[in-house]
Amino acid sequence: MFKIEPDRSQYPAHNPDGSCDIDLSSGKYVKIWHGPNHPGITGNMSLELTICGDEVVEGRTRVGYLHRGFEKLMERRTFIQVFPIVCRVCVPEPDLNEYCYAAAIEELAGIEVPDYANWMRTLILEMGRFNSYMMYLGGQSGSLGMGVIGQWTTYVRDLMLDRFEELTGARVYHMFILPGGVRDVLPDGFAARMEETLKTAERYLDDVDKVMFQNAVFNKRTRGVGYIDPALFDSYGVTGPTARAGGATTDVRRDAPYLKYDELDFEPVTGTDSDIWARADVRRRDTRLSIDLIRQILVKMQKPGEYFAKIPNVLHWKIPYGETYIRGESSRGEYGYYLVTDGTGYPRRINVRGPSYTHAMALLERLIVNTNISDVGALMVSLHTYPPEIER
Amino acid sequence: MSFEWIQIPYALLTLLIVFVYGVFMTTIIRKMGARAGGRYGIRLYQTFVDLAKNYALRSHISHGIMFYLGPVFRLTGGVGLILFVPTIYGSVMHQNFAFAGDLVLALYFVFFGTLGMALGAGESGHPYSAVGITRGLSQMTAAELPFVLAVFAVSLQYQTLSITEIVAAQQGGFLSWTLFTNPIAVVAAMIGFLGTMMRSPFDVFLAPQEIPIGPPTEFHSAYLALMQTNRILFPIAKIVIYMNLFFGGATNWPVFFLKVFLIYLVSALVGVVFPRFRVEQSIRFFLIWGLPLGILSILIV
Amino acid sequence: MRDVLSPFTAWKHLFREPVTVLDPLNDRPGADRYRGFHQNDLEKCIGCGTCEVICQNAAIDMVPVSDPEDGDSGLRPMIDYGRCCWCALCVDVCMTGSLTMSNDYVWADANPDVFRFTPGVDPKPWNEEEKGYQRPGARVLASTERVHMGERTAKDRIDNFEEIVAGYTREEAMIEADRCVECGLCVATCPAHMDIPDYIKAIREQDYDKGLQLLYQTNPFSEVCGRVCTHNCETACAARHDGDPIAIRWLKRHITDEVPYERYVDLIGKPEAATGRKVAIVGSGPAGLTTAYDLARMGHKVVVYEARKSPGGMPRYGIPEYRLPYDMLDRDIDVIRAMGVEIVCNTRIGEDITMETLRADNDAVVLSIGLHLGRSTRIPGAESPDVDTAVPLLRKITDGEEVPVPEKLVVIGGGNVAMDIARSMARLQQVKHGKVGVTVTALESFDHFLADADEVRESREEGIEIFDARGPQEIVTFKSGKRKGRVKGLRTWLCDSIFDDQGRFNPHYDESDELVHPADMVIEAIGQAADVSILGKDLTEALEWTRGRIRVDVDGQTSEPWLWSAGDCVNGPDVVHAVADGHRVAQSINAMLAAKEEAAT
Amino acid sequence: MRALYDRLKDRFQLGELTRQRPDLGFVTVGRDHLRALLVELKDVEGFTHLVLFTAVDWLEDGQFQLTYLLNNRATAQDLGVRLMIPREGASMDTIHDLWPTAETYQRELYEMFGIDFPGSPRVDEDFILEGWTDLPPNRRDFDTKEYSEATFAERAGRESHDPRDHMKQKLYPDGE
Repeated sequence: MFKIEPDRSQYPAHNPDGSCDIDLSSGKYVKIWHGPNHPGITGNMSLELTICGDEVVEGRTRVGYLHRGFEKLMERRTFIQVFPIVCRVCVPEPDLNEYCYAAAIEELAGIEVPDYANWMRTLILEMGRFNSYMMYLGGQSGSLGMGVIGQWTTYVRDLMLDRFEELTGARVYHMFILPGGVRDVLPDGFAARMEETLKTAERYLDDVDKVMFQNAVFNKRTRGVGYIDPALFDSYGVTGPTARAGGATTDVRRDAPYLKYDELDFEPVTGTDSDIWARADVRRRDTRLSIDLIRQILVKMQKPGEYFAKIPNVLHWKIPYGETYIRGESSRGEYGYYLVTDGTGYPRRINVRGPSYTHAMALLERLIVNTNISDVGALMVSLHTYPPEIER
Repeated sequence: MSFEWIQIPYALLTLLIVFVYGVFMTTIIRKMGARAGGRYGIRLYQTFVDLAKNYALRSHISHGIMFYLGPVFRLTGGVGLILFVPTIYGSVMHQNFAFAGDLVLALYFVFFGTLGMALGAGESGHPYSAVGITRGLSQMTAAELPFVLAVFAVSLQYQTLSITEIVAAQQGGFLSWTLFTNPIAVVAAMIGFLGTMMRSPFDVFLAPQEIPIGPPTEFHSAYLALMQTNRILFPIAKIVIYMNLFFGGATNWPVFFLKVFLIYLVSALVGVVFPRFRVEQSIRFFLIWGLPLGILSILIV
Repeated sequence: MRDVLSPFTAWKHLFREPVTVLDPLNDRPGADRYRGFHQNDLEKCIGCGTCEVICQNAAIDMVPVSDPEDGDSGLRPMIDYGRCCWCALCVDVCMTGSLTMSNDYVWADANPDVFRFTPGVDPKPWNEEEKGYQRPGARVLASTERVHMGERTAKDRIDNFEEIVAGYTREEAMIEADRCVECGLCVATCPAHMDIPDYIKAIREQDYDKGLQLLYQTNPFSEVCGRVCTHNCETACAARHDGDPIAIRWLKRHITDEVPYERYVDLIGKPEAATGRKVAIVGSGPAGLTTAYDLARMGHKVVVYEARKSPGGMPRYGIPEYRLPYDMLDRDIDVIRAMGVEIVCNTRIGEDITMETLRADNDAVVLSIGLHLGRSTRIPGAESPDVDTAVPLLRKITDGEEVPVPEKLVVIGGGNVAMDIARSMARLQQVKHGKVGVTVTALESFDHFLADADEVRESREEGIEIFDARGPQEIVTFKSGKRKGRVKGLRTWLCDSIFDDQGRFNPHYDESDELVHPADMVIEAIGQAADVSILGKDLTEALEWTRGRIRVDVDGQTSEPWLWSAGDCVNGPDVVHAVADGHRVAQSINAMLAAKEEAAT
Repeated sequence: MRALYDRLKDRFQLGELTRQRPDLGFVTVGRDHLRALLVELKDVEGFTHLVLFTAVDWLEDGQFQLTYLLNNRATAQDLGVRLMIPREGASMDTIHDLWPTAETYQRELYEMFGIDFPGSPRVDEDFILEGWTDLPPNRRDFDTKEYSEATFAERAGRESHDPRDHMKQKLYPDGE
């Protein structure tokens, strides 16, 4: 009833390359900047939107607000000096960077990492994934004006940060996964405190289910909105929960198990609708999966053992020529480090493959056309993008 | 009804009481929202501090006369509403400037501020303001419909356009409140109420995550403070009308405080736990749920 | 309908205790492992600057805090918290474990300059904080274990004088060289100030030519020092605080092993053009030959006079061949000869040629005669024919002369010379009798032993008995019979302290703890003296003396303007010290000659 | 991986296969065969997922290495296709019609390495560096340290000492 379809007849036609010629002086269109200083944007990026009425005619992702030239910086640093930098490519889930970088170095230098360190790394990656999802759930509901979820998830995330803090000595950038292993063993009583945190998290997630996912208005705003055709997944490099929400079963943890994932019991979480709701739902269930995995890991981890392999003196560590690519499953999708070494003490090239790179650029620019500007925030949050991955 | 000069200081006193109460209630409602999110929330005096700070600030940025007058109009709407609505039934001091046809004037004041705001914000030339105003006005109109219909129903029911008389008719036990004598009108009115309280799910015209801040985007310093003042006063004024029309009014301050708080609470209870509708979704909501109920209530009467 | 009502369940949080922290500045200490502001234990810190090197963001400056001393540069890290990224690599790499991080992380100040301070020096509330990040376990970013040096087993080596130490292979040397952090603290401690970090780096880069050039810039006795140097550098090595020091001496030897000997002279380069000045040097030990090498490279004509058959001094006549093969010494000497130094052997000053002649024929004379006279304990029985001192005995062994090899002998002394003679005699015993019967009695306890730990260990492996803290009291001789006057044994008392309260040498004995070590022969190895009789009466009287040694200034010049003295005879026994002396004297002479040249023109 | 290589080797004149891991290989191809190879890999061999596309600057050899990393989801295998192009006037054929997302990669390569992709949408539009006039910054010959020293001021009053030189200065200032 009262279905209002916008009149799109007066929109400009798209050119073959996706652009369209917009005559701003015609007065039909308004160009607005969605970001970078904008609560509906995840991080420092912006969308340059051309709107006609309430609808987006053309959207362009603009990045460059925080470009720190990480990849270039890494080329100037020795292999160990790169280690503190990599985590800074992604704030909410920095650990995967540390893992991918360390694993790439270890592969090219031929270092065997102790078993215990691998368990520890798996644990940390799942904790990081959990944190990232917590941030996402708050952001997704917040993008639609429901702040209370964000406050809960921030609290739960904070509890997990407490666990991170006691384990790694830092809250945000943990810098715990060194090339060669990890920095330390679990502190005493960690498993018990973690269980407590997980229980609290589950209680809050139950609340989130009731308040966010069983919410008439939330459903109304997200069901059928932001649909991504699964046929586009490979063309646009769509991976991770975003792809799984469209029925794809791509999960690096299952497809190409790294660390200890082949010893853990889990199935990738998938959805069917490929809309904002499905993506939120997949991530919500993936959060529960992470909780389950953390429990499994803590049970399966053996008693503290060797946690650091013998590595050469890091001050003049040279790695012979080689190139490799290490991938891992981040909370946003496939994350990877492409490392090229040339026999010197410095990397020749490090390229970070962040899922946001493909999601937030070409894909988002395509999805955003003909959406209502009210949905732009929710849509972009639903892709779960972190701008630093675009502009390393 | 004769005019007495003494009514002016009395009315100002009313205004002061309502303002202070409004400040605290704003604070308390915010604290409740914070509690729901697991936070302590702001300190009790924080709203005063914010206001004082903003009033102290001056700006060099100008967007023209109308830009400055916008907040003034907005505040006038709030103050005017208070002044022409009897706050405490039966109290000479807090009768304000109530007169026989004040209901119509009140309805006008409810809309007056929004219009003034629209003019002022439009003058700022910011696209977000423009988008916000378009949305705000269309949604406000849609939200007013069930409310106005409910008011008609009530005035038909009591056969008067004087708020005081409507309140008088509701005296004598809570069962004589409109809430119980004409529940459908109250439901319709409450739907409209939610739509005008600038809270989720009907706050898309402010929508920080979508079109940052909406109409007030360009407002700052003392202008912002004026608008904040209005945002404190205006809901109370509106609630006073609702209280008088539907919930039996108030015969003394404690009852007033309690009733206003409870009615305010309705919007907060809903606002905290729901995300917001898109503008056309909310208009559709008012048209589908509010409008028929409003018409129904008139028909019943 | 459920979807409309369900969200209201959020309100159940309304009356729950909020979860936020009311006073985050005070109520929330960091976790036990938190990486907060740095702490530095100034006593432990040696100012090696490794933290500065590893800091990826150049947040650390090394600033002077105290005076430098051996193994401590006196510098301490100052941290710029505007750049610190709290990665704690500096803590992980810290060579001593002095640098740690407290769990204090809250500190606000309006002045940005206060966020740059020297931990441990500037008073901060967290300086005493126990909690925080400490490197767990051992240092992991650089290896703490020295690469094992291959050596021949006691069984293989006891019946011959072949070199014991195998030397590193390239792989081993690479691993050992990799451990170096290039702090350079060792350079100051090395008497010759060799460019240790640089030549170790040359090994890492497999650039042995460069390594050799670096060695010979500061030490013409690199072959010798690569084997028998006292390696003071290793006591200053930053790595020793948390693991084994770098095997600097073995790495030096490794470079000389790796470069083909034919290339030495080419790599070192030609001397400068001849100046026509002449210098005579008395004694062809490390001090004399280093002086000769330097002066020759500066273009001066140098003649070295040596009393014995072969040049080399103490390294040849004092150090047994199993530690330093003579052809290695010859290689060093041949390099020196290749620089144009003339070495005249079998020429004893005072007999074959006098000091006066040397003085007359040369622009300067250097006296580097070493310490070739053995000292005696002068305890009762020391005059027995079966009592000898170590140095002359070692010399005889080198020259292949006959020495008495009894089945049982005692060595008095705990220094390296004692070990040398004990082990040399043990080898001779093994050859002659098929078994070892050597006892060493040292005045010092093992805690303060003078000889290298390696020497002690190897001696024991070879079957030598070592008694510590024994003060020799009497050499017991047969009082009658066929062997009257011959040695029967050595009587010792336990020595409970060597120095008195003023720090003077004044051993105190516990007479109740007496031992008699049976022996057919006693060798005294308690010190050496210089043979100054060659100077002649006039010169001896003319020179100034201090405690039995010729007094020299910092440049090695004696009170006579034409005479310099260097090496053991002025500074006590130490090869690398002698080399350093040689450099100093050569510099001084060169300066004098240059001044002379200038005055002449 | 080996079987795949053998199938394609002669048709596309592939260079040696570097097997970094059982599931990751790198292979070099000539410019003429690149597009055909990518199409074959994508449409026939199941390498449908363009994992990443980037460049490596071999300044000393005067060449850029372009790396197209493709993933076969079904077999969980990765193949990195390497292509060397001269640094001077670097230019390469666009592949945005095979993978639309390559448009972004090509914009970045244009900006960061100065590699042109004629025909790629908005390839010359600013990507990250608005108003950048210096060398493309990811080229090896762009010196970030030099740039930052020329552009930004150091914090005043910072001075460090090398332990070795400091000790030399204090303990034996005259040299040997």
